[in-house]
Amino acid sequence: MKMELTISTDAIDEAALAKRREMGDGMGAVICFLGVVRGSEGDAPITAIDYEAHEQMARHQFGLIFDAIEKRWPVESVRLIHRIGVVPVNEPSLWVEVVAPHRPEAFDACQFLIDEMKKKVPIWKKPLSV
Amino acid sequence: MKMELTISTDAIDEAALAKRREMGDGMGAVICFLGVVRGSEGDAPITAIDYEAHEQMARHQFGLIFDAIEKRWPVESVRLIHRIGVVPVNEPSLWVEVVAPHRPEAFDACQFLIDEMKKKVPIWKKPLSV
Amino acid sequence: MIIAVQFWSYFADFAGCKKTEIEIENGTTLAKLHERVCEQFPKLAEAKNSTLKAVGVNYQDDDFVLSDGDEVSFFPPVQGG
Amino acid sequence: MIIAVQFWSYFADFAGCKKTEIEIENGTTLAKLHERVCEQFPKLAEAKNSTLKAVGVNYQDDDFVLSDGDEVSFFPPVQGG
Repeated sequence: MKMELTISTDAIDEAALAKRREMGDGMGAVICFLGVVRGSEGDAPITAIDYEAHEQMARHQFGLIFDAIEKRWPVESVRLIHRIGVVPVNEPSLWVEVVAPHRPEAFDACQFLIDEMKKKVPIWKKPLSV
Repeated sequence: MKMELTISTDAIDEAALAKRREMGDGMGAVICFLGVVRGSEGDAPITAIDYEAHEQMARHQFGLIFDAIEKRWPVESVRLIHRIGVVPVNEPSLWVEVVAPHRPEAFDACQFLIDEMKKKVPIWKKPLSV
Repeated sequence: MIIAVQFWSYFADFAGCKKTEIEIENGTTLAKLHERVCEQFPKLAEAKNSTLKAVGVNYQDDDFVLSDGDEVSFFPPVQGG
Repeated sequence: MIIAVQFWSYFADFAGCKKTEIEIENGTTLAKLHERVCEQFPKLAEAKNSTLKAVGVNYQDDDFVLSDGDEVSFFPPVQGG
């Protein structure tokens, strides 16, 4: 399984990511998920979220999750970008792509990846307001 | 709920679609699904699939599915493109995007949409080989 | 009255045409029309149990009563995606 | 021996620092170190039950025995995405 992980303060460029995709002839399903910063946390309006990562550990934990996916589903590739630092409202903090032969495993692997990330990958949010 | 449906012989331009996305401040999840033509049908290698649609009925049936989504989930927008005519191997025939406040409803609505499409929308495939 | 009938996907190959017209009596149901079609196009009879039936843009049940001007479609299981 | 300890997210605010060093005896477990940390930084004691603990890049259980050179992280529930 091809794996690509980026943890960076750069904005996520969906169009560029789509162009760089390479997939084999046997692959029939691509799923992309974007997690986008919403304009409120709880009831309070915010302008951005400041993401902090324990980067070295985050990379390791993402790697463990990718390995678990590779064991469980016939996924050809996973690409994941988590933006850190200040991410303004309406911009994505997370981009995940899973390429697989069929839709069910693409959906299952993508949801598994995000669920596991939310349990294990050491990244935290601090909401910012004006 | 905003709905955008395209049934066309034009190639699907993901980058352009991503750029045209508009989403409200309360939206935190975007899911895009691509269905891509694979290099074989059953055991036989193919070069493309020729998609035929009963277009008027397909539009109506997609509309019924979109209405069902709107009633069931707080989805802000659904965009769907089904390419028809000859779609070469490795190119997408289907692109679906769902924008919602949170991930669970985005995933559920997207899977519901594709499941219902595969039951009800009158589009058929004819595999082509050299 | 005359009903316009369309065949889609490989049903058009089975029937040897994409469209035809069939004359029916008032009160004819979709099931009855389907039987008439199967008599006229024997290869469609072989696929009878997996046939989907629509009137205009909507699926309809066997007991749907046809009216003048209805356009009926017969087709195999759909395969979008 | 000396253990490097890091606090992440609002645990750094609770502790008033992002990093510290704590001297422990051989055989000290992660749970024991956590208790020491909670004594030294009382606000962290309040969050004790929801604290996640890692040594290096891996989560470890309370009975993990620390070794010289270990880097220990304490942090609140993660929130990636």
